[in-house]
Amino acid sequence: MTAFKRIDKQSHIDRTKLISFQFDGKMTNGFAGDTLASALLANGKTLLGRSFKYHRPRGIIGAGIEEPNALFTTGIGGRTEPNTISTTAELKSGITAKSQNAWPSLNFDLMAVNQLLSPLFGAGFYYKTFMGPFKKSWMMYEPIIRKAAGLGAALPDLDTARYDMRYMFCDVLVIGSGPAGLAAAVTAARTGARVVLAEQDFEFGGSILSSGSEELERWRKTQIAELEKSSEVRLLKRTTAQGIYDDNLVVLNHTPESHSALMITEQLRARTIIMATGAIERPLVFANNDRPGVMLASALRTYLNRFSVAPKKRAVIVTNNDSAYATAFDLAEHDVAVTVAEHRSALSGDLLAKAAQLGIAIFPSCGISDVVGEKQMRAVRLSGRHAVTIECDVLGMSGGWSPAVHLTSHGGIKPKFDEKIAAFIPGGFAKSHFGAGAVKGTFGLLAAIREGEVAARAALPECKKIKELDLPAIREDRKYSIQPIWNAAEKANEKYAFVDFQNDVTVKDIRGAHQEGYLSVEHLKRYTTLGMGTDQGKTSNINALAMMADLRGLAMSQAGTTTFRPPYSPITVGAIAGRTVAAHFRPKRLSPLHDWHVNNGATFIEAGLWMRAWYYNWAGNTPEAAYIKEMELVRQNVGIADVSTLGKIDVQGPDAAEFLNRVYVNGFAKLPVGRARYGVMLNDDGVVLDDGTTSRINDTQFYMTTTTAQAGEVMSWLEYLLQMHWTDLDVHVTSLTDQWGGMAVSGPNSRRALQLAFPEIDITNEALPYLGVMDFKFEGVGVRVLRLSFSGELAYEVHCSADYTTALWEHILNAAAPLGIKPYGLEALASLRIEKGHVAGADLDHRNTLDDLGLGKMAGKDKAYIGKELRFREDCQAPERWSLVGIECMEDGAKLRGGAILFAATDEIKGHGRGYITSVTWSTELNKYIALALYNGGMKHEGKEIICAFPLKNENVKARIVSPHFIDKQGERLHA
Amino acid sequence: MLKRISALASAVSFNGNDLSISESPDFALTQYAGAEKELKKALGKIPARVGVILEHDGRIQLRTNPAQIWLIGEPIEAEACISTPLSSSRTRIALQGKNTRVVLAKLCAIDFHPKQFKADMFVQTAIHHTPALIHCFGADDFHIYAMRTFALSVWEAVTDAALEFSA
Amino acid sequence: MRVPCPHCGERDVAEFRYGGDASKMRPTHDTGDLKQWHDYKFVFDNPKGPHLEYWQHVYGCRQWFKLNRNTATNEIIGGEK
Amino acid sequence: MAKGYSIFSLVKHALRPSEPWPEAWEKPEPKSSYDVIIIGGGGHGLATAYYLAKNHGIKNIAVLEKSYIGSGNVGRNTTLIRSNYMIGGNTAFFEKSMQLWEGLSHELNFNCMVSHRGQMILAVSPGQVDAFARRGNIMRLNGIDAELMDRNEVMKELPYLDYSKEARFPVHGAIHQPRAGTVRHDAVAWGYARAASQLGVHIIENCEVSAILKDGDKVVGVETSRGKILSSKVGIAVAGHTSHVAKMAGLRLPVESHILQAFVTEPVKPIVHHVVSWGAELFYLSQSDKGGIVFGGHIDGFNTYTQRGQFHRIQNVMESATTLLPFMSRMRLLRHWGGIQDMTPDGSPFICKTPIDGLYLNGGWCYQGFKATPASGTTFAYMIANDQEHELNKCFSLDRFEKGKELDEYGIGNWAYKQ
Repeated sequence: MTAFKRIDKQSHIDRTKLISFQFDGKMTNGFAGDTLASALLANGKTLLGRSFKYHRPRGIIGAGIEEPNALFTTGIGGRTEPNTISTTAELKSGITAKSQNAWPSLNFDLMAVNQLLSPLFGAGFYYKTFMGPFKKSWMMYEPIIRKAAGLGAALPDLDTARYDMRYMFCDVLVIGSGPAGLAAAVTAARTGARVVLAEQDFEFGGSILSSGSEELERWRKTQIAELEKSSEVRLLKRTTAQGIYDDNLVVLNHTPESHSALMITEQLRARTIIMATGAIERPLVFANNDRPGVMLASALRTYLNRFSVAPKKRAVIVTNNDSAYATAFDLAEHDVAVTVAEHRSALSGDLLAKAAQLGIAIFPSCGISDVVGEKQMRAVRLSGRHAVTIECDVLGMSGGWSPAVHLTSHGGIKPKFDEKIAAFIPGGFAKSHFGAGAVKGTFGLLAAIREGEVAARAALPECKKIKELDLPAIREDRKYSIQPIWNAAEKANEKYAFVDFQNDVTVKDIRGAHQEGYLSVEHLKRYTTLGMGTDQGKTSNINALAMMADLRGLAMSQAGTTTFRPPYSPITVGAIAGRTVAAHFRPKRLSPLHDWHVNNGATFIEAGLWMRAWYYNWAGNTPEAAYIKEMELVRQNVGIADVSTLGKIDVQGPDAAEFLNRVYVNGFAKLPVGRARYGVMLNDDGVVLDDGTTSRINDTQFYMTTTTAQAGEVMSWLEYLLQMHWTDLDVHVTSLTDQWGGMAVSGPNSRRALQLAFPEIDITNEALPYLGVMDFKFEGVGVRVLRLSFSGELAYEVHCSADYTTALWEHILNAAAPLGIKPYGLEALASLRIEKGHVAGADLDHRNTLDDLGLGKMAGKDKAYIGKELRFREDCQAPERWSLVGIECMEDGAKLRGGAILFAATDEIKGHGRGYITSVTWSTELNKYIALALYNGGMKHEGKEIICAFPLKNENVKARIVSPHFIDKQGERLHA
Repeated sequence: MLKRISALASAVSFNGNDLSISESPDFALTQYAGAEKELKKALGKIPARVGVILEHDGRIQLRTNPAQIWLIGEPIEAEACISTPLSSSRTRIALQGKNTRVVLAKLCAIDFHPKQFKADMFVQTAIHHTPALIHCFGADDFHIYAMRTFALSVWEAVTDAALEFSA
Repeated sequence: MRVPCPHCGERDVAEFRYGGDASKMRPTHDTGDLKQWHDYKFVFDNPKGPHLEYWQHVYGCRQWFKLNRNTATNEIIGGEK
Repeated sequence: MAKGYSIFSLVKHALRPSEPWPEAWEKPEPKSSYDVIIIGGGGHGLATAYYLAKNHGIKNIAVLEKSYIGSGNVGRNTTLIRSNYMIGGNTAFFEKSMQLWEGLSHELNFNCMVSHRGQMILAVSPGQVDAFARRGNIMRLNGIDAELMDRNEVMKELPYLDYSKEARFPVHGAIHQPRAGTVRHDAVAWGYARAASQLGVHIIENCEVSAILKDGDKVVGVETSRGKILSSKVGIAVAGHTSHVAKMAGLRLPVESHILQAFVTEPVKPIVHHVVSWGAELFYLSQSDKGGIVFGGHIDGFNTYTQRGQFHRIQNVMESATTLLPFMSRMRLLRHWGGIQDMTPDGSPFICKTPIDGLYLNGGWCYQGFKATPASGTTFAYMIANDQEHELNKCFSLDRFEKGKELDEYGIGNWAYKQ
């Protein structure tokens, strides 16, 4: 049984271009210019989906973005997407479409049994049951409920499509290219302004495309031709304005015709915005108004005039307003027998006359009592005085029009109810926003064109002297008349009278929500799920709100609407993410030595955004094996490690010393030139912000280093202090993190290594003592050697500008090759410092005070520094605070683990313990696992036995509290 | 002299339809900092405010901050203000051809319309979550000064954005 | 949102770093007691309306500045260098 | 007709449609005075009223809501519940909440769809594995369920993540709390409201408080859009508007209001069976029973009372979604929205007395308001009834910043806008 046919009529399809596509596995044909929906209708397909809850058979309702039913999983070339709206999907060759939410098939859906249980499944039924018999019984029901829900299926395979993103600017953005939008765009373009015209359809013209009028078609083409000639105009078809964000950021979602990307998201900053978004027709609510074949009246007209698809023989139109007569007349003129069920009792003469002329029977004061037929409607029964049954192929319904006010209210302006047109119109327009046409409730075509022109002139007041638009030669607009009918269902049939088609919300559900006290529009929505489908209630919300207002005895203006939220229509997550995904998700920060590491057997590890050399394959193929060899190399001989990631800051100016003296807890005012000092800085709250070594290059210049992780924070903090608070200090800070590369040369043989590398330079202990700093030129490049040690061995850091770091690194490796120097990675670097008891990232966690880290004594007593006041808050000084200790493992074969919780030997192993392990390593010197930890009372407990509990692995390991300085407590190696 | 190695040593130039992207190495960049008076004393004529470029003596000055000027070209000995060599800290990427503006518009929220962003203008903005300075030095000729440590990621972001113009 | 950098002009908010309430005076270095610092660091008016706040144009000129913004609407009322 | 909800009463109603269900909660006119007034008809306010009536026998209570109940964050969050806290004080409090969630549908006779589907927090570095291990160990030592998983185990549980070599932040492991999960958020507000109403609590919607009335240092009532209402005990539970309401009593608080955005896709058949969180950038995701993928990220990061988010943050969250779960690329975003979140400098809340006698504060919930609802209600009710802290909320005091007793659970430092 087919309800529709393709007729021989001039329209917007191109019959010379046949397009083959697949629907539920069967090859089908359509034409260029078709939507998926129009092609399916032309092929007589009306049963196209199953509803969400009751799995009722459903067909196409609309002809645009509002469609709640006809959603498919579609794809081309193997790549598919769920929930495509068939009424807006342009028909493309090779497209496959599959119906959803039906099992085993559309025609025979077993889940349709839910319909029988519908008395049970009223609004919010699941809040009332599935609670027993046990406390967690929901866990039993949930999987079944979940399986039944959902529309299409998500596809776990990788998305092969590319999505692009761009940032654009314009003077005027016109949203919508119907008569108002075209008029606005042409007017704006004539000023020479930068204009963007965005149209969600794949054709410009909006309602003109459905009009069937040759004169309007001529006018449309003229306007588009003019726009195409204007160099500052960007014409964007297949482009949905999804949302308007603060300061006129409009997010456009554009599907280009031919591009490397499937979709382009455009973040458009528009100086002014003209909204010409039109209106959406409302269904009427009566029994079985969801049967396939029941459609919006305007959709029937669109299928007829735009796609040459007409009902086979007979159509019934039910309406409460004048607009549906355009459909009735056009259908009748194309040999469809039309009957009109008119809710109103009186009708204006011109409509009656034309109807009579076309042989259309009009039944006044009546609506639809019921629809006959399940998978395809066959007849309607009229209600009221003319309770007759009329056989027909389709039923076109019109409950009036709702302006598409969505975008006007994204900024927070609530729509207001206009009694004259029985619809919500924009509550106003934000500064720099304008509206034109149906979105403002102006339903006449010529009026819309005039409003478009006015809006453009208002948006661009600086250009007054532009030519007026030519109007199409058509009759003056008819006055729009409507008598609101929100609920036309008979009481007994309310459970079959659908308000929200996709989510199966009926009049009965709304009545139920009202009885149970879910009165506010938001409660109604959330309790019944009304308007929460993929269509976001474009066809259902107003009817439902009005019914609720009626039940509550409120005027529509008092009831209000739910909040309109972006996106206007569903948009893929990938399209918003754009190109910044997968490997491109976040930039990788690379040391100047990165390529060398790559070429020399390094394995990398992410450290924040940095990629760091973790270990080298010369030492082993797993981090566990490699770091021990690398540690041994440093402890016994000499190794070289990349420390370029350290934050480095140039601090210069006459007040530089004073500045550092304020920022660090310890004194820097008297640091001699050529010397480095370890410093710690606190936040205002007295919690440790960062640590590092800062050296004095000359009287007014310091070279600060920070931890890798905190470099950015510290830089901004210093700038904040200097620019906003201590403006009297003459100091400038500049980040040198990218300018300078650095390497640590560590181990008892490090001096020999550097002597081999720089034989001309005196780096004896006398010339460059511990914490000494020396600058020299090597082969024309400035080199800075700092005698610092993170490992606890005799060690140096060698810094030079990043362009030459690799060459310098290679030079040192070559020169010291006879010693057996080799690179070591981050894991060994971190392990060596644990042995030495240097705190680092894992121990510094934004919760530690100076005293927690055992550094309390560093702070100058008589000296002011940031954080001094709040550092001495009561609990920050409590004796039982967790502070830094060393731990050594006392069990052979057992392992200490980071994140283990510490207990005294006699404690019950539960609760929060007395501390935890912050970092762990195998000590090559001590031949056991050692760790740094924070422990209640800290070093007071030195020597005590403790338990390291790791219940996640069911381990309790015995250990002992020791000094965190596991090696060389006197620092002899450092000073060697 | 030690061998200079660029952050983009492994990158291959992009030559596409009306678009070429390549590294533009070997430039000297020095930052001068100080109060207006000090900057003037050290550099002579200086750009009047942030965002303005001044070219003289074969050097380009870019005012990057109220108290900072970038000088691209042979460094000037400046006693009157603070100077910091930054040649290694930035990696310069050159974009040329009719399609440069299309590509740049995909990378940052800056208006690249030819009437808005003309030759001898620059902006400091963000590309791929990193700070970048974009300098227009001809009708469709641009330099991006990217942070050296992020240069490869920025390069990948730029060439990825340019994919549609692949030859 | 567009934030007006006093030096670079209007830019997207993503180019900036927020620095919090700027209506309170920071106690002068080396002065102030625990209470003053506590109130400065921890107590906020948090008004629904005009709010003076710090921003840094961290991807631009790196300058910090004060901005007066209406937290009820995100409208920029004015800036202060 | 029976007031109770059950399959039997459902069937009865189905068979006798002429007898409608009663109102879920009554809609009385406000009286001139109450024993206790709770400002804020959100999850916390309604729960507090319910527990006051249920546990402490105080029935003469009004909950004043300026809009409809549940109009704030209880209806805007991403519905996650968990009890994976490691700082003393937090651990027991949130575990108490979890225990109350477990029996909540029964307790309230309202199906809140408490789904213990488990939460997986993915670690992206060995250091993060250690940090998560610390958390998990503390949980286990406090009788809370937790499991540490390595990469291979994660691959089995969450097959749809990106495990390719190109993955920007590879998965190193995860901490799993099996009892964590999701709850139907609106149902929590409605369930508490219905249960409280049945115990005699007055739930008064469309009643905005405009002043807090004091007699010296003592609270005596409130001025509202529906007239003056007296009470010697007033509790504030207004989330994002905490500063605004506290100011009516002359209080300034360690609270900033920020927007947190949330997102939902179109419904699809079940694919994600856990709550999935990420350690690379703050990101969390689950699938609702209806089939929509519900997810979110970080706050926008500056004070605002607008419920409109910034697009760059939306983009960031979509980038995270697509990068971590490649299938998300083709999922269609249906709707996004924002809630105003009360952020504190240490990311932890206040349930405490105030310097004003009889005025009690419940706020500063940051990211954890929803999951805390039952415990917050219980302890707040206890405190209002007894005028003293419950053992479980002692740590959530206003003076903790003065004392240096911050509860910085995530180690972010004392910055409200960075929490």
